[in-house]
Amino acid sequence: SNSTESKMKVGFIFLHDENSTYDLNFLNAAKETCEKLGVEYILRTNIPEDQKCKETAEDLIDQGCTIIFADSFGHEDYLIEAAKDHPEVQFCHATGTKAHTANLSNFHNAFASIYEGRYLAGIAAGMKLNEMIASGKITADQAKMGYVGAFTYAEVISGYTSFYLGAKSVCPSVTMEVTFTGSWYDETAEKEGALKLISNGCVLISQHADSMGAPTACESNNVPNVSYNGSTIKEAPNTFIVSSRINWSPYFEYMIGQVKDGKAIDTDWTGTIATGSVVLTDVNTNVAAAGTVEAIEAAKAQLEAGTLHVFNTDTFTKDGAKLDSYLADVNTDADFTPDTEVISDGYFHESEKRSAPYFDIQIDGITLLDVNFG
Amino acid sequence: MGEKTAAVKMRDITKSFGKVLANDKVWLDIYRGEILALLGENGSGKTTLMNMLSGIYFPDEGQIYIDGKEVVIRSPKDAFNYGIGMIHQHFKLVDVLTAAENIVLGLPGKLDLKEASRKIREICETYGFSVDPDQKIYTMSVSQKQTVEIVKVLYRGADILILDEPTAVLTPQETDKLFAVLKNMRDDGKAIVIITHKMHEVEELSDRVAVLRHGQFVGDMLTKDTNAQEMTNMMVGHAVTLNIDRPEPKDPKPRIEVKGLTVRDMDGIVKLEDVSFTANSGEILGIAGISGSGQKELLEAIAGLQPVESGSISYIEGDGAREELIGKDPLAIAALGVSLSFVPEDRLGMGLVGNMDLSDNMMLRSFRRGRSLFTDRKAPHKLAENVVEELEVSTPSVSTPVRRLSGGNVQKVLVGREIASAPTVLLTAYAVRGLDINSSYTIYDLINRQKQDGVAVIYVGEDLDVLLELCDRILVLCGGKVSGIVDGRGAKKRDVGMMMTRLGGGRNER
Amino acid sequence: MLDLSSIAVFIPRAVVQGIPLLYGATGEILTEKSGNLNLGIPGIMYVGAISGVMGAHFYEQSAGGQLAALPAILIPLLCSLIGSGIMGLIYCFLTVTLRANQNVTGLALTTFGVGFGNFFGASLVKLTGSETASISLGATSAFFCAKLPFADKLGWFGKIFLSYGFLAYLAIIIALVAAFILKKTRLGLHLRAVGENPATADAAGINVVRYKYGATVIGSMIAGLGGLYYVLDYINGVWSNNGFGDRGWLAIALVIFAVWRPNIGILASILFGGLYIFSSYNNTGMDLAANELYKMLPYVVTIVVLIIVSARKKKENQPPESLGLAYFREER
Amino acid sequence: MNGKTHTPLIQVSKRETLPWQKSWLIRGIAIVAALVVCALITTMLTGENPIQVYGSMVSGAFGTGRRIWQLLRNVAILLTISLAVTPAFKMRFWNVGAEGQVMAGALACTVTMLYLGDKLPNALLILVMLIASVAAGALWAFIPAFFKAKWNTNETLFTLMMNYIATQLIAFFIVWKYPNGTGTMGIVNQDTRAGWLPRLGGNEFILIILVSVVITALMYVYLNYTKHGYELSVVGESERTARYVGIKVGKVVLRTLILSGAVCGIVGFLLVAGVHHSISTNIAGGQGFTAVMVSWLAHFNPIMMVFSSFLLCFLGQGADQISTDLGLDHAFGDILTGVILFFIIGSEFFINYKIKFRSGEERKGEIENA
Ligand SMILES: Nc1ncnc2c1ncn2[C@@H]1O[C@H](COP(=O)(O)OP(=O)(O)OP(=O)(O)O)[C@@H](O)[C@H]1O
Ligand SMILES: Nc1ncnc2c1ncn2[C@@H]1O[C@H](COP(=O)(O)OP(=O)(O)OP(=O)(O)O)[C@@H](O)[C@H]1O
Ligand SMILES: [Mg+2]
Ligand SMILES: [Mg+2]
Repeated sequence: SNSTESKMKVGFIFLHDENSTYDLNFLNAAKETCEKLGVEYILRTNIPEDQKCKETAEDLIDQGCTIIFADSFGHEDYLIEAAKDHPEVQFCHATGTKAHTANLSNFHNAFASIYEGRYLAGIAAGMKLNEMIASGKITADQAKMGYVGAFTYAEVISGYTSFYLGAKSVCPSVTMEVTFTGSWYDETAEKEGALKLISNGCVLISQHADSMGAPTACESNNVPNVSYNGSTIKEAPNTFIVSSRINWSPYFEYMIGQVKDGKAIDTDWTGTIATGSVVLTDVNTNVAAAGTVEAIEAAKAQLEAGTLHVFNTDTFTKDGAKLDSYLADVNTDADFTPDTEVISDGYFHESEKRSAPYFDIQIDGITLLDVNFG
Repeated sequence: MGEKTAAVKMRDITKSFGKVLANDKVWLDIYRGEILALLGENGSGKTTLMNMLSGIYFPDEGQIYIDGKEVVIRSPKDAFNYGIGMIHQHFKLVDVLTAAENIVLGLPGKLDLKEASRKIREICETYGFSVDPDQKIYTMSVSQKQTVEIVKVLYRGADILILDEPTAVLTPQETDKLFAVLKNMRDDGKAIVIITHKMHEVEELSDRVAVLRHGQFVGDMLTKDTNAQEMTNMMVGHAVTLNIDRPEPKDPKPRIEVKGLTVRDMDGIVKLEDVSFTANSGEILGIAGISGSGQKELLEAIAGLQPVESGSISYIEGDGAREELIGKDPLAIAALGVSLSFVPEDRLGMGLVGNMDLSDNMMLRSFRRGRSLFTDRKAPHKLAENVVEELEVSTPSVSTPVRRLSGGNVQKVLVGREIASAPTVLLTAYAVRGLDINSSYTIYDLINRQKQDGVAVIYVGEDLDVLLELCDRILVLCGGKVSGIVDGRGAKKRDVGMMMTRLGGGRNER
Repeated sequence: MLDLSSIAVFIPRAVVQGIPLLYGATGEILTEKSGNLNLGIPGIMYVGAISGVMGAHFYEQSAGGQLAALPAILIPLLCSLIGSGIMGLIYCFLTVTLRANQNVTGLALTTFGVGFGNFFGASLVKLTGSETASISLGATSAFFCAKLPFADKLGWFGKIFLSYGFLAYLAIIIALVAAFILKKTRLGLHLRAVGENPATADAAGINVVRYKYGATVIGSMIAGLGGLYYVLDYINGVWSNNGFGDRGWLAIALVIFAVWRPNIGILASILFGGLYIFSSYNNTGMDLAANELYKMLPYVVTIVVLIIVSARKKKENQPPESLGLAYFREER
Repeated sequence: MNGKTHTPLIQVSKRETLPWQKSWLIRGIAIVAALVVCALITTMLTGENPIQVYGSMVSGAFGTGRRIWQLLRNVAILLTISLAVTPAFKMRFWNVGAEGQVMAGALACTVTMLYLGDKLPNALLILVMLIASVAAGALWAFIPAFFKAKWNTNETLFTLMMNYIATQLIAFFIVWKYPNGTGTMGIVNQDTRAGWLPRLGGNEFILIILVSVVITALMYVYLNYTKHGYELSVVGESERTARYVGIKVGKVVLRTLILSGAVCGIVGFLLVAGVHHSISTNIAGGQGFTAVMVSWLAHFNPIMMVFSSFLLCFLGQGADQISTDLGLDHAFGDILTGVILFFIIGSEFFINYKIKFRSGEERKGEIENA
């Protein structure tokens, strides 16, 4: 395997290019890791979630790539098709849900426990709310946050719920409204969604969608904002508090390392705060409440130590009751049939049964504006 | 008239369009204080020559002198600055604008339509024209449009005035008024060029005639020294005879019977009211009337193109069987076995497709023939070649788009096609409008031949002399009503003229 | 959704959403009045935006944080006008001087313009090394977003009428002026004549080429301002690639909707702007899928209006007669 | 006016039709000139070696057997959409709704594939899918055509709006079917492959290419040699003339648009059953608009469209490779495409018109005369 080692080539498939915050995060990690490890790589950007994905994977194989990585959820099926046809190549896919049921030894999923990052960011939000309450700007009852989400997808639900729980851990009276845009990237819908939330009385906004719509809406209305996927301090210097994101370098290092060493890649790999996969940007101390950095550090230490669980069933209720048991849809099927018990030891085991999130419980305190959840 | 100065001298003017040499080293002098009639067959290059003076075309070669000084006319604006004004053969009017807006178009200064309207009314009053300054062009009849064109040049004023077939669509009364104006202008020392195919107009109006043939200048002479026959011979290049035959109808039988026909247009205005008549086979029925009296609606109603409010139109076959035509479109009429040909007034707008070549235009009538999914292109091609040869259509080839042909030649293509389909009824609207005199006689001949073959011909015309010479009977329309039907032989021009303007002015034959 | 306070929230959003469309539509109306069907408007709006962004960026760099109001407004404005003006010139050179087909030229111009915008956008993003794939011109944008002084004090009135940046008012003024010029002035009469029947206009001594160039280039510049408004006002100075979306196409569609009248264009744009974001403000409380159906609203309403308008035919409501056709004096 | 104006320096006049060799020579020169200008732009904007850029483009399109097949398949799809819009264009019906018609066809295809996938034998399923796609595409074109025929409703705007409605229908369908998904459909019948088009000789591209060849030939014949083709040209040129000769204009409009939509429906079918086995709002990928350009560039001639769609696909696929190989932004390819198109469009002028430069001497003579 010495000869292959020097020639090893990794092919990356991205949904968009550097101009998408989401893809930029992957792109930077891919370049950085490959250069650090001294492997060759090819980056293919703007690959839609259709047959082009499979054809690109095969083109990359034609160019000599032995690992193919794709970054978007919708790439998964096409990557699986390619994996079936090319058993000698390793296929790694971020955010996907099917590896553990696909029965393909060369197809793998990866994700990170980003809900932990969101939880920490939620703490920063809660402290900001506390500051506002203390200064008399709002009453405790008015501590309402707004959240602009893309889809009613488990990853988004897991994200806003952990964010909410983070805030609630420091500001017990907090409530939250969520609006959905039906798109991962829609500048206008995100901006208008955020503005709607603001006009509904939300005093702090966060989002899980990729454009600058929500941050700029916040900036122009002077409403604090917790961002995602990277710092928006340049776009919103007066309102940006903090942002969480996934760092993909650890996974890329792992994935390349395993192939180099001739070892199998995990079917599901979940990065954590401990692996350096979940990171927070610098806190914007001009906007954040005093003590935010310290509070985040403290909670982070607890998360790493395993003494704190984000989805601790003591911290939330559903329809007024505590949950003791929950069947989640872990094994993907067309009808979203719940299939796996995920609550035990007093907490919801997120991202443990597979790498992609499956927390999809509608908890109390969060109002969904655009959907009748069920 | 004193000593004449050449207002315009054109020297060695040459202009070609692709393979067509439209003007070939033409010399022409235009004098002040004189009306020059520019004559020539269709396609001989009259319009082209004048368009170079008015800045529409730029000559390939040659010089133009105005008042002795060589000039270059690059655009209509240049021409305007040299005092040249032109009334074009095809209307240069913007449909959605009003008459006043069209008239002031292109002039400098602040837009003051009130003032413009006042001036227009003044001009109309002075010269006896009638134009409503606020009327939109698209609501106007052709003669109204032509009047607007005339008022436009009067409004703008011009030293050198060119009129390209201005009378083709005017009523005799309007023509008289125009001529009076032109004569006045001549007496004021203006230079005037008029293009017309009507010999009596040339004789009545012009001081001098110049003749073009196949793009070349063949000569000029004083009008008083020449006559229609000589001019025609010069245009054509050989001797021609200028009589219209009128053979006796052979065995005329009713073919089309119209009863109580009433038609309204889209705005609900009555266009035809209770019109009744019979058209016989082997006979030419002329329709006279000032333009816009319902001629168009009448023909279109028979052809199945005009919705009818009430009345009936029966087609009577040789054996006496009747078919009702109302409520049927052209296809349904053809399906009855009725062979109906129609030469409409607006040929490029209705009868032909400007962007298609001659043979594809021939196909318009015949393409449906046969049950095959595919078109037969050989027969139309052959037909096109026949029409070109028989009617002497001047065109580079049968694969030239008809849009490129001169006005008269377009008309020949249309008439040629319609007659070729061996009709039993032939409807023609202004069949010789814009045709040179030689071609006109060719068309009269063709129509007469149709008549002799037993076709029922309905001939809408504007030239009373021709109607009286050609038709067996003449139906006179006035404001959508029949004011009388007279016998072509022996009818008086004056009487018919009266009936055109006054209901029931003549003997009623009904 | 229907109470007064939410209307006071919604209407300004509809207006803001309508302004880029209004710029595009007014620009395209002027252009079409000259007989040029410029399908390059979507591209031109991108170029108008990115040119302004580049101007603003380099001014912000050179001014080092101390922006003066006048240059901070004028530099992006001028850059935008120049950028989109050049696009208009390219279009005119090809379609008027070289008599190329207008449809193809326009579509190619859109490909080029969107590419141009995104390429330079991406280059600037790289240059600024942003973490979020965007360029932020907050300082410049502050001047463009500045509301009228009393906007916040006058309640709903202030919100509905006074809460916009100056480019929004400019859009409405330009539309009104354009309507006036088209209807009442000789310039407008000549322009309409050129678009209806260039041969007639030409014979009347109107310089057809000059009018076509003039209307198209000015129209392009106006349309370009729509892109500038979007970036520097609506989205607070944050350029992201493709952020403008396909508003350019909607602007072209609005021209027909507004039956070629800029004054009707004002209302049509605002209506369309409102429908465009209706789904964002309309809390369905139903399946998320229903939202996707609400997003159809602007298009369905457009079609319905279109059908109603067409059912009552009116010659004045038709496109300029020569729209889309190249003019050559010697052609017949 | 003072004195004499000068002869224009450049004088333009209409040309007779050029022999085809000459006109292709002019187009060739235009492309070369475009490449030179693009090279300049490239060096100016990016500092890259233009030769390398062009090398990349060629390699992106022809670099491997797979790329060539993909290129041909992409040409086939774009060409078929272009063929679909052409009869409408010849009829002067500005159908900019091919995008939506393809989407409607694709959606119908997906729905049948999804719901009948386990209920019908494969051959029958594919047939039903094809019928559904054709019907949906035709319906999507029929709606604007109906109002055009009835009230002369502006079809450009109508068809454009129908695109957006089709997009939203797809978005609706996906979210409705997968309420907790991410707005993507995923491969349909991935395990059973029910409703997937067969691979001819193991090659997944040939079938689609063959279909487009057949449609090209049929469309060429339809437009040029059939009565229908003739009728629609007449309607396009002059509605009044069409009525005059008894052509039922409304019927021709409906018939032609149903044909347009049906062919678009076939493309939707090919895209779903033969390529993606899934649907997204982006399934037509803007090709409905590119097709407008293809059709016009080829002057509505189906055979010429083979070349123009090839050119545009080549430029597109080449641009992808530039961004991969040289790290240039994807949009750079669009700039080059735009510039190349400008030159090609502009070159038509030199094919249609003759330009005469007045020689310097002639002008000098004039000035002295003046
Ligand atoms: N713009 C043009 N393009 C092509 N050919 C033209 C053009 N103008 C004129 N021709 C051709 O030049 C010749 C002369 O046309 P012109 O219109 O000058 O004839 P004319 O003498 O005015 O005929 P008519 O009496 O029928 O009006 C014709 O063969 C015509 O087809
Ligand atoms: N933008 C325009 N483009 C072309 N023509 C126009 C335009 N605006 C007005 N017109 C012309 O002016 C005529 C009258 O226009 P409009 O329908 O606005 O009339 P109006 O009721 O008098 O308007 P207003 O109420 O503003 O005075 C129209 O029929 C049209 O020909
Ligand atoms: Mg003439
Ligand atoms: Mg004539």
